[in-house]
Amino acid sequence: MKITIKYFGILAETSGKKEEILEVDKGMSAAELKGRQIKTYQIPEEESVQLAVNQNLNTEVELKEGDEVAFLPPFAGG
Amino acid sequence: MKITIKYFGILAETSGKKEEILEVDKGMSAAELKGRQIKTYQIPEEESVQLAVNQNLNTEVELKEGDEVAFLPPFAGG
Amino acid sequence: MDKKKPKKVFVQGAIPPEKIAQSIANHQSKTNIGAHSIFLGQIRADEVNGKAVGAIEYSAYEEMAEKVFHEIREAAFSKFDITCAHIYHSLGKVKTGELCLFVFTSSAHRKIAIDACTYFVEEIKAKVPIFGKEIFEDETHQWKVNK
Amino acid sequence: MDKKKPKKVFVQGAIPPEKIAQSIANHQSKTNIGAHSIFLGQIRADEVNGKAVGAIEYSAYEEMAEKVFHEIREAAFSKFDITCAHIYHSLGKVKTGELCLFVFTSSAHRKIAIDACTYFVEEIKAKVPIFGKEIFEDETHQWKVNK
Repeated sequence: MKITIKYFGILAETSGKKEEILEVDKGMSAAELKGRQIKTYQIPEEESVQLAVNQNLNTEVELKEGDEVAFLPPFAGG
Repeated sequence: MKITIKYFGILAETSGKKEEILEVDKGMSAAELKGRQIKTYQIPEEESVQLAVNQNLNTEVELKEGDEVAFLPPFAGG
Repeated sequence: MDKKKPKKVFVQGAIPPEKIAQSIANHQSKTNIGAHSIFLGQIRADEVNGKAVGAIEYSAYEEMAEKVFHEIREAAFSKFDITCAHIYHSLGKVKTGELCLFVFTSSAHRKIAIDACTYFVEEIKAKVPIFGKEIFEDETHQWKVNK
Repeated sequence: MDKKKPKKVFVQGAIPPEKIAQSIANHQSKTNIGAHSIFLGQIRADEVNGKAVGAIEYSAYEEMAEKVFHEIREAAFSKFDITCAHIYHSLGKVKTGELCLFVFTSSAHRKIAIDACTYFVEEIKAKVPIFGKEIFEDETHQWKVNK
């Protein structure tokens, strides 16, 4: 199934991408996707990276076709 | 001895005066002066009136020649 | 240095919004500041026995008030690591919807600026001899008491 | 009504002081307001390894950020008896000394306005996906992390 991934801030810089569409196995969890992309792009400080699935920080979900998964570095608003 | 008394807000309204100079007995306390003026002008809500002696709210003092005593109603700044 | 300058707190009539913009703009050269906290008091059209307040006329025991404002400033600068603080309060008539108090504190960090601003507001309400005559639309009045 | 209007939070570049004066002036017809609380975030010239920050370039996951801003607003209006609330945050480059955040809350009473303003600031810092690139004078950069 197809998943859209977005990268922000330092993660866009590290991956060299703002967005990509990936074909992943059905039933993949957000946590699994996180581990895989962290490895692919050798992203440091894994624990500081949050995922949002369809703009929601609750990522204890199984991914579905067409989901938008955002890789978010620490927030710096204000 | 001579004492300058100032009245503010509703107390100026009630007494009909902003300022007066009184001749009082030597050794009079601020509390005694308060009681006397409250009676003279029939000022209600005595407990809401604060005195400042020479711009100081600490009034446990014996008055001296030339002191400035202010009769202050409740504060309403802000 | 900002701390020691003698400050005039009282202004005649309402505080115009442009004064606030000007104060903010004056701080853009101070690049050690990360946070500003501002409090504004505005005159409410409170209703008492069916009559609405149209304005408050402020008066003060001015010499003592300026002394107390100064003491509050000194205490605030010793309690809080603020870079600067400004206070303006109206005297005379201020109409409903207009501003009568402007407190402005700045610091490197947000919590300090916010706590200092709140401290100023509470201290001013409690300790400064300012008096307010609430004037109703029919020209009658009553005297305001801080809660 | 103010509560339900859809609000644009993001502005391009720095927030000018005049915008703050304008927002304040817009509230002078609301005579049920007695207190405004304002928080402003300003870019600090922090030094890192002897190099000073010259600007922060803000970016955001905009769709999610607008959703989270809306959720924070809804929560604030249910927690605090405020009459209105306004938030503006910069995107793009904001130089040191310039303003990047403007939070403005109003209420009949001071404590409510102040508490609501602080709530907004803390919630925005913690929950909104906004990212900041600190750009040094020599054009190198590092990524800002909220504390």
